[in-house]
Amino acid sequence: MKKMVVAIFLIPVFLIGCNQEQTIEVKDSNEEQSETVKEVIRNSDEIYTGNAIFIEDQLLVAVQAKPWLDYKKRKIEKKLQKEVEEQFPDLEVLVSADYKLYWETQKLLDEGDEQKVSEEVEKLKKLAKEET
Amino acid sequence: MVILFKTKPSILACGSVAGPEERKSVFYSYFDAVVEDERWNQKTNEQGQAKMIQEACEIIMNKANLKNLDIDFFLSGDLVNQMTPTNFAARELASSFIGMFSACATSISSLIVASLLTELSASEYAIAGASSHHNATERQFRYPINYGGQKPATAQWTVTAAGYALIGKHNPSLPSIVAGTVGKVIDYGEVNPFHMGGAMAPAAFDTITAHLKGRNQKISDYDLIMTGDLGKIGLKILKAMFAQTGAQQNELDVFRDAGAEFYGEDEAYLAGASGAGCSAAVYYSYIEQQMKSGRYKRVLLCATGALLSPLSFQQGETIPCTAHAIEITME
Amino acid sequence: MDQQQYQQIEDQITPPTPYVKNVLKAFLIGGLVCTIGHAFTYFYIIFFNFTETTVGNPTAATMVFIAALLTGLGIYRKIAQVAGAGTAVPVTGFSNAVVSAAIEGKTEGFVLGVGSNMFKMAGSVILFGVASAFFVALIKLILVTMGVVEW
Amino acid sequence: MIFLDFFFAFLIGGIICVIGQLLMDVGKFTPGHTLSILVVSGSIISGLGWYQPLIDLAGAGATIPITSFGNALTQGAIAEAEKHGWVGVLTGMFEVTSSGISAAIVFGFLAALIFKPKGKAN
Repeated sequence: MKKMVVAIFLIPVFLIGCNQEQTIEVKDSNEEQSETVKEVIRNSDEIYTGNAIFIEDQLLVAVQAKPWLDYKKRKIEKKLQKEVEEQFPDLEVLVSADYKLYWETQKLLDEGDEQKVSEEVEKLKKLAKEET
Repeated sequence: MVILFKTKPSILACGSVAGPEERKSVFYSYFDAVVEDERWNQKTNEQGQAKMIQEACEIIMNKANLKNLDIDFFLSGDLVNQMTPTNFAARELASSFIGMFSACATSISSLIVASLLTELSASEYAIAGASSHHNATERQFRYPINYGGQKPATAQWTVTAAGYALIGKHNPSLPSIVAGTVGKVIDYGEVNPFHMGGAMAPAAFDTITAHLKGRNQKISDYDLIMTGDLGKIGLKILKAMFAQTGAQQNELDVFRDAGAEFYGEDEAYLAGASGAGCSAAVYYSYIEQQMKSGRYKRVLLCATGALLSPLSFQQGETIPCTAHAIEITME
Repeated sequence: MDQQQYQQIEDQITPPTPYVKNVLKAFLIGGLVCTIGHAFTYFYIIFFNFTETTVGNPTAATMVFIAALLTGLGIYRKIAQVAGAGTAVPVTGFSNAVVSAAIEGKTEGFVLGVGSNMFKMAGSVILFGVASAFFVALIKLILVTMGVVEW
Repeated sequence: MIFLDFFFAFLIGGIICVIGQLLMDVGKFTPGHTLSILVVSGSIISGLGWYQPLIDLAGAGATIPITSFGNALTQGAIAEAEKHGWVGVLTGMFEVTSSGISAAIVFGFLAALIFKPKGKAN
């Protein structure tokens, strides 16, 4: 049993030790916009992965903070929201660190139907506002 | 405190009944009946316990070839609210009845009173004993049966069992009661309701010491001194107390405890068995049979009882305890 | 023999509480219960429309259901004897307290037995939860009104 | 990364249980006292605004222990107090919900319909 306990504690230390590269994916036809949003996300050290969806006048950014920094993910979310809004003042921006949004946007990245993406983004925005 | 019975009332017959869980008891083969359903096919645990008491009494009457009306007195008690199972069983038995409460020491206190009534010739046949029912008692004193509370190693398991004895005039070929000691209430300040052995050991010590002193006897005068339900840890404490007052190892070997032995070495029962039915079922089956067979000539049975209630425990009171002893000989 | 002498003998013979073992078991089993709960949060997030904010309720309800089942089957009690606080502290322990008391009261009928017994043990948790929520909210309101803290 | 997420659920949940075990073993509190203390602690931590970060970090590791019950009630009361002021502190009491309680009531009722207590040691 002791070995098991030690193992459980050692694996995370190991995982935290090797810092992987950030993976950021964007769904957009506009190359310039893509690079900008990637750059903004990349500037936040706390984030290890993120998806951004541009659709019509909407921008949905779903990110995942590093698990050991999750305790301050609401602050990370707010900070990033502000930064993204500054870069895209014309767009309706929503930044979320919620896993649900990250999971769903992951699926949207390969979705071809624009109409469907738009509907899905609307739905996710509503979901993100629910409190209980 | 010590009462001498000059007419030496005898234990004419015994009846013991146990529940399904008690199949695991080392005394299992000595019991008269074991039932499959822990509620005795009744609607409630309490009704089941009443049925169990009735059954034990019926066994006795069958053995002694008696009818309900032949029984002059019924002396008994249990641990559930105002002893309702016993009261309901007494309703069916239809003999003169005194409900007695000394918690788990009721198995002996009832025997002392029955012996007194016989000594006075007020009773020809008296049934004395006690019972306990695991589900009904645990619920009353501790938590619901299925509640997940961690019990310490000192905790004991309330048995589902009833043990009764028929007391009548002296018969030289049967175990006879020669003396009894009614114990005082002793309280050494134990508050942990999961350490009954520790709470009750001083009471057993006090009563046994008083009995030996009053009878001018030594421990070695007995083949066996058996306490009721001190449990494994409580018995160790009792032996340590006697060791400190100068008892030798061979004298300490005379001591046994029904609760400590009841379930053998099974660790699921922690420190062993407890409950009024534990001592009663062992005394009025195993001990009676062992005496009849001649293995033991003189034994001292000392049942201990913790006189707490759920209320007194919640109000932060300590646990007062008592112990009653009876000396039985076989000629 | 006086009380003090007896206390000494009793302490000597009574086996000590295995603190380290108990804590370790509570940690492992309690942690495991929460990890199972965490697996349910992922399940509800991925397959249903729950976010991390709203997933707490279905997760708790699922764990409560499992605990109720195990309680009814008499298994929860056996796990708890090993786990101690590991099964008492999670919401499953609350479920166990409510369900075991409810089952126990059945012989007195559904109104006098089940109904009034149900919160025999869990009642204090509800009392202190609601009362402390009230006072904490009150204190916070006072502090905000005084300008000491912000919402 | 998902492993780390589960690890934190295990760690925080385990630690809260250890606190409970210490209260019972060292503090000699009954289970009822222990759980009450934990619920009140959860409520106070919630009032200080530290419980939500704990949930963000550990997920079910913070929502499954009974401390989260104190948090849920307190957050409900505070939210109402923020909206409606003094009246809100009172009405907040009626607004707050906890699925754990309602679920326990419903399943407790159903279990009482089905099961019967059985006293078996093993």
